[in-house]
Amino acid sequence: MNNDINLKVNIAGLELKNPVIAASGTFGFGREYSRYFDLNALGGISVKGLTLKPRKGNPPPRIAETPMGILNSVGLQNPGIETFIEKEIPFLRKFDTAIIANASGNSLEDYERIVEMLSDSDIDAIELNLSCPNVKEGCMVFGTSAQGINTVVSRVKKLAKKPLIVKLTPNVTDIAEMAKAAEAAGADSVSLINTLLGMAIDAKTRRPVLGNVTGGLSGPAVKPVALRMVYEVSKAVSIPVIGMGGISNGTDAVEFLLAGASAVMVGTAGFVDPMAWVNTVEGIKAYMQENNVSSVTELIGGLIV
Amino acid sequence: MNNDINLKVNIAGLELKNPVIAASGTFGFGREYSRYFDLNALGGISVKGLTLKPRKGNPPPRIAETPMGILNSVGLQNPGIETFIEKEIPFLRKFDTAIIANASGNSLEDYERIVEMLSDSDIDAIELNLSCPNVKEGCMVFGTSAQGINTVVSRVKKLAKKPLIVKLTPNVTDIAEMAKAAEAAGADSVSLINTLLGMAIDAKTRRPVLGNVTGGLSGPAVKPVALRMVYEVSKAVSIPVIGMGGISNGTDAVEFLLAGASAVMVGTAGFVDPMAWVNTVEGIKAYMQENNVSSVTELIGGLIV
Amino acid sequence: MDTIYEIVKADRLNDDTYVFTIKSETIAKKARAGQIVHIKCGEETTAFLRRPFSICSVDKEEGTVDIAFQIRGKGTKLLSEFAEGNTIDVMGPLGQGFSLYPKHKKIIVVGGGIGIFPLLQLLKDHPAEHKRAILGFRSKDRVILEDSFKNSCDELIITTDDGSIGRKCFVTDALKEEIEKDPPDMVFFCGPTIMMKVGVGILKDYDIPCQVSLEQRMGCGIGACLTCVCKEKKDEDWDYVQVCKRGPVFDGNDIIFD
Amino acid sequence: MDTIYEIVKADRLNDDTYVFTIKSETIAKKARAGQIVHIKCGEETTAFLRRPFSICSVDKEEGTVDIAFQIRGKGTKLLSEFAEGNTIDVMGPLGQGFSLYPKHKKIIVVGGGIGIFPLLQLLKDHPAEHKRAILGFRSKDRVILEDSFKNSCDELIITTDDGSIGRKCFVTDALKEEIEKDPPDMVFFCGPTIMMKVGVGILKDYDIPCQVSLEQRMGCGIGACLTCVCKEKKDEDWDYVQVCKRGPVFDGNDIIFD
Ligand SMILES: Cc1cc2nc3c(=O)[nH]c(=O)nc-3n(C[C@H](O)[C@H](O)[C@H](O)COP(=O)(O)OP(=O)(O)OC[C@H]3O[C@@H](n4cnc5c(N)ncnc54)[C@H](O)[C@@H]3O)c2cc1C
Ligand SMILES: Cc1cc2nc3c(=O)[nH]c(=O)nc-3n(C[C@H](O)[C@H](O)[C@H](O)COP(=O)(O)OP(=O)(O)OC[C@H]3O[C@@H](n4cnc5c(N)ncnc54)[C@H](O)[C@@H]3O)c2cc1C
Ligand SMILES: Cc1cc2nc3c(=O)[nH]c(=O)nc-3n(C[C@H](O)[C@H](O)[C@H](O)COP(=O)(O)O)c2cc1C
Ligand SMILES: Cc1cc2nc3c(=O)[nH]c(=O)nc-3n(C[C@H](O)[C@H](O)[C@H](O)COP(=O)(O)O)c2cc1C
Ligand code: FES
Ligand code: FES
Repeated sequence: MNNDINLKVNIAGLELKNPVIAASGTFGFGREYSRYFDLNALGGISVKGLTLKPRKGNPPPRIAETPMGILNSVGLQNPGIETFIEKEIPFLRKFDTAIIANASGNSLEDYERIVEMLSDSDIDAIELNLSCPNVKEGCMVFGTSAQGINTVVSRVKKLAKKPLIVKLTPNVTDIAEMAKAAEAAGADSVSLINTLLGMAIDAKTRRPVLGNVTGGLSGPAVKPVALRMVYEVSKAVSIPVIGMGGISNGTDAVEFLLAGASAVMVGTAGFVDPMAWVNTVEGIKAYMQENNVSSVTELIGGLIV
Repeated sequence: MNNDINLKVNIAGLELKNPVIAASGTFGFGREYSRYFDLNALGGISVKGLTLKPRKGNPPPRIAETPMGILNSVGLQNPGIETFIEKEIPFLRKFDTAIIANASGNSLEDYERIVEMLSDSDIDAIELNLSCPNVKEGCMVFGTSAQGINTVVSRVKKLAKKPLIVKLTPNVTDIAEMAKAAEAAGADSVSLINTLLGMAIDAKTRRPVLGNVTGGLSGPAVKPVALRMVYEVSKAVSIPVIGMGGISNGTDAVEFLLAGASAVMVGTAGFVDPMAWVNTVEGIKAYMQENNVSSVTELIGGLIV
Repeated sequence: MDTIYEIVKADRLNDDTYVFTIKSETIAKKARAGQIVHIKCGEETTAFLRRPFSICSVDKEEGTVDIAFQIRGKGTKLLSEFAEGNTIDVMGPLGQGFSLYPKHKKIIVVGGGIGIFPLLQLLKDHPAEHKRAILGFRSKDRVILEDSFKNSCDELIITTDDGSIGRKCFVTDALKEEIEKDPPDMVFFCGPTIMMKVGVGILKDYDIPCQVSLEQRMGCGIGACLTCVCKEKKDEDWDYVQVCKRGPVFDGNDIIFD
Repeated sequence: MDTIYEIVKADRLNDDTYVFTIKSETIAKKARAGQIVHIKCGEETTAFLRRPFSICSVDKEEGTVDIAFQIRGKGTKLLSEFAEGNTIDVMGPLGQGFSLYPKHKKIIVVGGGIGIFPLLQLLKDHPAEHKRAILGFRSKDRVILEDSFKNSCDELIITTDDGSIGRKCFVTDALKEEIEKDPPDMVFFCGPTIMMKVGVGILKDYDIPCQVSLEQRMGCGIGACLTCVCKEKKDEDWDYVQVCKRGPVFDGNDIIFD
């Protein structure tokens, strides 16, 4: 391994040792995967989406396989913010990796309260989820209009004492407009994409595969859409962009960096290969070595158009 | 083959011998594929998107392979409406299959003029393309707002003397709202989905793969999104819905019918297998036989939720 | 963590059912009856997600585990194409196996279809004095692993849907009769949800405890993604818990079958 | 229409270049030098689109066509895994081949890398009295099909980037010298765009006609999807035309190379 390779990136004051972050909802609170690899290898971990109160989530089946992708309809099942602060932060803090708290609310007040609580807790950044397609209230309702985004982000920004990342939904007409609304309202960074709303049907039984009928599409199938949105957004805003959607290896990650992302998140690929997160870090390194890139920051936005 | 199987469907007065239509832009004007199979096997053919004047389209490369899908950035290259009427209709009329003229415009006046010309020509239906992601003016600009759709459709409806199908783009926040706008303005049917805007990057060269940078995603990868949109739209409107997006075989087609489509279009799958269109018809028949369905209309909207 | 192992034996039990013996000291050492493995059946491109399979038997000395499976769809079809000597990507053992209490002298295992597989190792491992197995199949030609089960229990009762062999009834009917004859201390179920639901109901009437091995569509297989949940009772309420991590085996009375 | 044929011979020319002989009366009967076939290299799941390949040689009597290819990416890698006796899904022959004019007594073919393949059958078929071939390779160990070409022309000039065999220069430099020595009536190009662009420029100076075989990413392969276009001059203007249908061979002077 070449020691001259510098993988460090900086997201609005949050320094990451490398640009690879575990995507929210695919990595739990890190415990399970800590048995598969050393969590120190990751730039950061975005934990399972949190809400103020514990949430049961949606009825199963909650996952369906689609061509080179999956649909999920978990619906933000989580133990609630208090349990997270009490039980999960102390575990995660044992590792030298950034803790990003992914948080959702059903109402403006929820968002404010959860951001306040997270601001007082021992985490490194807040990822505001305005984009979960699997819950009826809040969330995506705020995330699908510039005004909704502006309202939530302005309100919580006043209370946030940690870098504030706003996670955007791809289920919108103009993603750049959404990102600009987040930036204008004070977001320190935006992350995208969350899942594309989709559906699977079993022709034999004539029923939807998912208990919740529709679900969110992720995995390699969505990569072209994600890449385009990251490209559009990073041209539209000046805050750092975290890119995700179908990243499975170092080459995919490099494509997102070239498109303008300052860091990437990897989710679904880990279900296929629990080493996908680590392999993505290694793959970026390998690309940099082959192409004589000494700092990963040189790749960011490096697309030649 | 069981003769009791009835594949006929009716789209706003347009009777199709079976519910399988070749998707616009993937089938040219039918000439090329007529060497591969008998075009009489198809319910209909939606021809390459037409504009008033000939269009050159976008610079190559115009196609990229993605996980279980493709991106295209053809950009509506076509010989113009006059050549179509003169040279292509007479050829297509030799077959017993519905001719659907897919038409786009750069302006309201364009749309009006082309609908007028098509109304006076020997075709069976007009598919108004409000959804091409590969051209800068017109088209998707109209198609991404309910008001834009309403304006174009109301204006052309007054002039249309053929069933008017409005083709919707999936690159919107609320597809049902778009469909309702089309219905309210007088559309006889809606077809969806056109392609999802995406992008591919070659990490080695650090350049976009497509000459036009971005392109439209189609093929199996988009099927879950397409199916969800068809489901949402068919619940929202009472005009017939034509479903498409990633259909490769009879089972896929049946899923769209169950989700609420009255007919389906098949595009990208034909690049992989030129018999995909015919095989889809045969696959629907086989499903009906296995499941004792005597008329394909029984499947439409038959999803058990 | 390494997940690549060799298939040292690949047998076909009938036209669509296979048994693979996988060489893995690591898995064999830890494996307990009722636990599962999560297998990559093809390339990401052909079958994107892994598929879960129950551990059917374990040879701790040889350092091997067996899985048995039936072709159901894409993944299992691809899996059937693996041959002896091929390597395969297996995560495991995962989840919680059956609880084996020495105080239980008489047990009955009840399985249907592919649900019979995890019951074999259970029978081998359980210290009970009297073990009965009730296995349900569609018809005579679908019966598999008959000898293995016979050798691992005291009494094997086979039921078929068409009566072509054994008794023509549901496994739950046979279970009822067995209980009437001689009530067991614990019953273990694995099979279709409806069978387990009915079975658990019957046992409630007799006040006999039971364990069920559940199935649910899975993503990660290790508890991280929360896709594979079932309803577990909790105080007056219930929670969705991960079948892959907290199960697949649960106390039958803790589960709410919808 | 049937597109499934047998590979009756699968040869490897060097570490990453292969020649397949495909048995197809239908294709062989119609095939002309310069035409292409469109091949399914894997399953949809592994390499979604078909890949175009030039017909490298045709045996009308045996009813076979050869394609030669180099591993470049996913599709060609999968293709290389086919073996003798396997069946393969081939659409073809497609497009327009080279135009062979009996009045042309002296011709030169110029090829680089994988661009040499369609030139072989062209040399075999062309009625000219004197045929020269200029083929460019990276280095000595990359030289392939040398004998086949030698046997099909009067003079074979090899150039390499590193001078490890033949002359150390660009094919276009060699071409210039050959023209100076003895001007041909027609030149045929196939290879990298830049080579063809330079070549066409040179010929313009000498006022010698030429044909070029172009490459472009393809979808349908038969002219229906308009994805594979190049710029063809038309009156004062130009049009995008399908490489798969109107080409891949064009009059060099009709093409605008950007
Ligand atoms: C805890 C557990 C233990 C199992 N043990 C065995 C076993 O020992 N032997 C055996 O033959 N089968 C077993 N199964 C079922 C096996 O996982 C399914 O048969 C298999 O997933 C079907 O995959 P497929 O690709 O052939 O079907 P497809 O229909 O192509 O699968 C599509 C998707 O649905 C999922 N899926 C389909 N059916 C099931 C199901 N019944 N349960 C969970 N996911 C499903 C698949 O995993 C895949 O993600 C078990 C399942 C679970 C949950
Ligand atoms: C008219 C024509 C004739 C050809 N003849 C030959 C031949 O005789 N022998 C040979 O080895 N190769 C030939 N090629 C090139 C061959 O098609 C590419 O090498 C092949 O498509 C690369 O595929 P891949 O899957 O290995 O690469 P990948 O990079 O995995 O391909 C990804 C996608 O890009 C396309 N693509 C990549 N490179 C090219 C290219 N250079 N031209 C067109 N599409 C490309 C692929 O078809 C595929 O759709 C020809 C190409 C054309 C257009
Ligand atoms: C099972 C599952 C659960 C998810 N839960 C959350 C969540 O709680 N909060 C969130 O912001 N995103 C959630 N996501 C979205 C992912 O974080 C990510 O945006 C998306 O999956 C695209 O990345 P990928 O293709 O790498 O998975 C979830 C995704 C999956 C597959
Ligand atoms: C190469 C190509 C060209 C297309 N051109 C048009 C077009 O001219 N007009 C139009 O309405 N849709 C066009 N489409 C969209 C298709 O008609 C269809 O909506 C889309 O491809 C989804 O279906 P599929 O996945 O079956 O291809 C085009 C698609 C492709 C792949
Ligand atoms: S499969 Fe991920 S939690 Fe069970
Ligand atoms: S590849 Fe479709 S037109 Fe050439």
